[in-house]
Amino acid sequence: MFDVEAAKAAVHAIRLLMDENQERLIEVDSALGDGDLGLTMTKAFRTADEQLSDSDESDIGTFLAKAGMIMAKAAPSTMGTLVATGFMRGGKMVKDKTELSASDIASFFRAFSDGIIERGKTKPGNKTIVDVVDPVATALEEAAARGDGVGALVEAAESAASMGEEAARQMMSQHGKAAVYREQTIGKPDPGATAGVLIVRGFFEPVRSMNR
Amino acid sequence: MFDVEAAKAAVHAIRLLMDENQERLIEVDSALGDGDLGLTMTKAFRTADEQLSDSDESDIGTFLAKAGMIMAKAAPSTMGTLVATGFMRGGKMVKDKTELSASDIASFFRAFSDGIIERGKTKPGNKTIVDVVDPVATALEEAAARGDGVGALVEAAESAASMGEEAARQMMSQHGKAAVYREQTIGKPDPGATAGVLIVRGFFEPVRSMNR
Amino acid sequence: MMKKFLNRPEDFVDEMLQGILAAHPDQLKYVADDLRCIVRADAPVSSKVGLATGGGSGHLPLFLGYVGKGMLDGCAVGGVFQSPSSEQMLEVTKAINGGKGVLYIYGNYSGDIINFDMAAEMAELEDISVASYVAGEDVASAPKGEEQKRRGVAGIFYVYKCAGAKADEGADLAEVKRIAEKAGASVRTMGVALSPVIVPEVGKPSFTIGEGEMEIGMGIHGEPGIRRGKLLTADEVVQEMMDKIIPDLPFGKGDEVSVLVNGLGATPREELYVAYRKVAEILGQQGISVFKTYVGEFATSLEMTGFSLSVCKLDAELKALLSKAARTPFFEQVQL
Amino acid sequence: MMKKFLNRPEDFVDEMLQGILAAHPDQLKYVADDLRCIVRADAPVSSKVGLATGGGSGHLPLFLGYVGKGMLDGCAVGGVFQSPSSEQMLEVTKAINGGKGVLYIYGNYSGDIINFDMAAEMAELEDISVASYVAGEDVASAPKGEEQKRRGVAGIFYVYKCAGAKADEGADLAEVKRIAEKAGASVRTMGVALSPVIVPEVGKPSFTIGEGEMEIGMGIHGEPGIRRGKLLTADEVVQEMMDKIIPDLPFGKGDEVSVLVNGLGATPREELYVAYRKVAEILGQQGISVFKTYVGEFATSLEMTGFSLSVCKLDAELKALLSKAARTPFFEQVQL
Ligand SMILES: Nc1ncnc2c1ncn2[C@@H]1O[C@H](COP(=O)(O)OP(=O)(O)O)[C@@H](O)[C@H]1O
Ligand SMILES: Nc1ncnc2c1ncn2[C@@H]1O[C@H](COP(=O)(O)OP(=O)(O)O)[C@@H](O)[C@H]1O
Ligand SMILES: [Mg+2]
Ligand SMILES: [Mg+2]
Ligand SMILES: [Mg+2]
Ligand SMILES: [Mg+2]
Repeated sequence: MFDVEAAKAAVHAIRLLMDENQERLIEVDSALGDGDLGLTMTKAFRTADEQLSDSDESDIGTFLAKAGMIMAKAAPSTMGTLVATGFMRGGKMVKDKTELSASDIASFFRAFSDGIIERGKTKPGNKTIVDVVDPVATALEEAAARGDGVGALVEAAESAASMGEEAARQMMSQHGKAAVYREQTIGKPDPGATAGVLIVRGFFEPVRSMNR
Repeated sequence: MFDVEAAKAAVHAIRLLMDENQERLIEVDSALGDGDLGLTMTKAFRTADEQLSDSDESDIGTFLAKAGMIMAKAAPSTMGTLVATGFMRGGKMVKDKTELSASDIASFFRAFSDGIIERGKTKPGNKTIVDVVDPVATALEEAAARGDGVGALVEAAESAASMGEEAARQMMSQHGKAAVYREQTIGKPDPGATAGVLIVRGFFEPVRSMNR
Repeated sequence: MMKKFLNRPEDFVDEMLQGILAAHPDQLKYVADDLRCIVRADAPVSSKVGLATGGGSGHLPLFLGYVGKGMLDGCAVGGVFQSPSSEQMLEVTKAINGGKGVLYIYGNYSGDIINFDMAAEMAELEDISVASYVAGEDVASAPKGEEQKRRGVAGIFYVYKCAGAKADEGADLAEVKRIAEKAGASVRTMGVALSPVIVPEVGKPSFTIGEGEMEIGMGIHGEPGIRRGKLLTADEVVQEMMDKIIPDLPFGKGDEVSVLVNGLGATPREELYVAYRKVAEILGQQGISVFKTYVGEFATSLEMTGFSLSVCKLDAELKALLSKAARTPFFEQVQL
Repeated sequence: MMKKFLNRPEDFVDEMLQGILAAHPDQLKYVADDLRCIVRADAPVSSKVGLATGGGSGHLPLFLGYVGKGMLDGCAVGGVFQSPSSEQMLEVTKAINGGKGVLYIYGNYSGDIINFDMAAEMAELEDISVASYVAGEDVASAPKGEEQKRRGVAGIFYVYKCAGAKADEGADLAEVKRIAEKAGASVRTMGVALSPVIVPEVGKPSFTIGEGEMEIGMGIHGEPGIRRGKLLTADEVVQEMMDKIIPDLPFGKGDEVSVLVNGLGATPREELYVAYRKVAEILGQQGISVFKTYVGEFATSLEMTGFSLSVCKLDAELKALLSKAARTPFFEQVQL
């Protein structure tokens, strides 16, 4: 259901979403950090999209890992490197395949989330992108186990992402520049979580449009 | 006619004139320089007055040279050191006397002026204090040669000082901070010349009051 | 209004690096065809642990300014206030590995940590042993008991200096790391700022400090400090800072220390010495003796007005290492 | 609004000196019971010509910062932007006279000249031979042909360095003076400023430079420069300065030079290197090679924003002297 062409379309879709939401990302990151997230996320996905759009890679895992490597180089901010790590670990997990099944996609997101947790020395609950991608991975695992169809799978992922973003808003930042604001961060959106939602939404865009 | 007590009174009189004219000195020095002249001149003469008022020196030349040494230490600005040099050289010229005659006073001012010329590596016409003290020395020499009485002597000195100040106003500054303003200095009073007039006026104050 | 000597703001970092490389060709070079991968001109130095650092630009002499004899071997250079990439760190690592492994020494900022960890993982894949020391000694950035959360600022100078001298002795990676940890654990820092900075690509101040105000404990990227208040006298500011620094380690009677008074960018050296006068008085009163004082700019934040104080406790081992000669483009010291 | 780290403004200079003496007791001391008479800790050095300087405060490292091994023996320190007294100069002269006489090296400012001349006269009365070299190399301060009117600024560093190295060789007073003259005649400087300074006792800026404006050629006390105009790019500013400096000596194809990029106080080191990048490019185009580049703060004006460029033409003699090691509290160099 999800081959390299879909992955290319996914990267492209995330790029468009980041471009569209650049101002909003700058805004939320300015409130808790240095405001660069709008720039680093657009740069990461624009570069990956440009460098991979005519790739002739057929291994979907290798393709996704490569996307991560490109992002690491292009956008070495915290989120740039975390998201890069996510793609690299997720890609490694689904190597030697030309197509991802529903449970492969769940494995990809689990490895994506675990990679960020390891790299960021964090866990769910610390008001980070993890609070979006960890519940997304769980939702996908459950949907795959239930044998959900594509529509239900996507819906499960996206609603987990939105709920995660909302939950993160009520948490207190523990990492990075935001951590110095402590209690003041409660009630404000986490920039990384916001970007995480866009990644999840863009990732499933090709599946969603195939399904229409 | 002019003993150590007169010299003490002269230093005191110059001090009072500098205090009275402090604002004006700051103003004229601000226009052409750094504005410190009001501070350095009051400091120079205040210190000399305080340290010499109960001096038991009887050699008038040594007394005047000492006044110069005190000023050099107290006020090391350009004018502070030049005026100090004037007193030191003038004092040296009239050493081993307890009283100055009219021609001794002329010698004092000639050495005063020459000392400044040598120290400042300058000559009359460069818009400096020299343009006041050099004509004063000449006027005193002429008055002494004519055998003028005290009143005429003082008048000759003071009118030479005022004319010198006025002449300096029309010159172009060649030295120090003012020199960078070149043509713009023409028509403006020279701060050093203004201070020079006060020194001459104060110097003759005891003579003038004796004569009253 | 941005009053800076710049060409295109986006070229600022690379043009600065071109200037540095042009000025010090005998001391520095770049590798991997990337200006931002700076190493010693004679790298790799064989049979010596390689020391690498990295971090955002805008803090000169930090970070690359300490690459040179007796201190570091290489530095990955980021954009202004931004981490370099893990790939750049990897390139530096490869270029300075003299066969005894590489120690990363850098400040406690999450972007840097994440990238250095990633670089370490990649280096291990290339069979280079890597260890890391993350410096953090700013007492204003987290309370005692949460030392691992503290920012690394000017005090990292002592870590570079001591670890660099140790590496020069031919010590192995674990031993050099031990010295880095020991120096890092011996130093405490606190800063104060009077004015913000302008990041060239942003073009306006990222925060403000009111007229007549100061922020005690502010970080070098403008991280909020301990308190904002009206501008105090130099003596009062120093007293407040030393009152936080001394009990934190704690430093005490009989201790021997080195002091670093660090200008943040725009504060005249004259004022740093006015501050040091009070530091020396306070240390003297407490029976703490000063072995060596450094006053100048060691870790800056562009044109920020302010300074930081670092105090480093010395034992015989650290003292000997601190005393060794060093020569980098930004720091030169004869054997003490 | 004055945003400075100060106690009482009138104590600024003395407290700064107390800080400097406290920080560098192994290198500096004061004599004649006067903090403002600073000499090397080991003064007088016997059988060596003594080198003295002096001038107003507010220019660190100028002037006292260059007192130390391989450079100067003593310095008379004035108030902010004001000459020290002849008596202070005399005390320094007496304290550093090692039997071979004393050379005064200072900048071309009338207050300093008058006081140093007076001090020289007093020293001769005490049987100390004194010679003087008055440095002035700022091409913006007077046109070619009127070189004797030029201000001395950062270029005096080369005079101190070369004369200091020569004195260390045991040369006599005339020979050390010859080197001072030669180094001084080989250097040209020009500066640019973006913002004024506040003298502590005055408490407000002594002049202004409009938003978005710069003054090319401004002196370190705010003396008017060659022109005021809108802020140019770094490359444009450097080009304009080098276009004045190069033809003045003139420097030409095949020459070997040293370059000094000097920050005036608040300009970040990053920007100085951006400027140097362009200097190196221009010199390269003209076939002028650079032996050694110095970038940092060598002669400042409190917190003035701006920088100056100095270029010094080297022959074998000056090159050897410049290459000698030196160690002062503000300048340390290993043998090149
Ligand atoms: N240690 C960490 N682990 C996981 N996520 C983190 C960590 N630190 C920060 N984040 C995420 O990164 C986001 C900030 O990213 P970014 O703007 O790139 O940071 P910076 O500008 O500080 O480099 C935060 O909102 C948070 O979601
Ligand atoms: N070389 C010189 N020879 C004689 N007089 C001089 C010389 N230079 C300056 N002056 C006099 O000194 C005055 C300025 O004195 P002052 O304010 O003390 O100077 P500064 O503040 O520059 O030290 C000038 O107005 C001028 O009369
Ligand atoms: Mg950010
Ligand atoms: Mg960032
Ligand atoms: Mg004046
Ligand atoms: Mg003055």
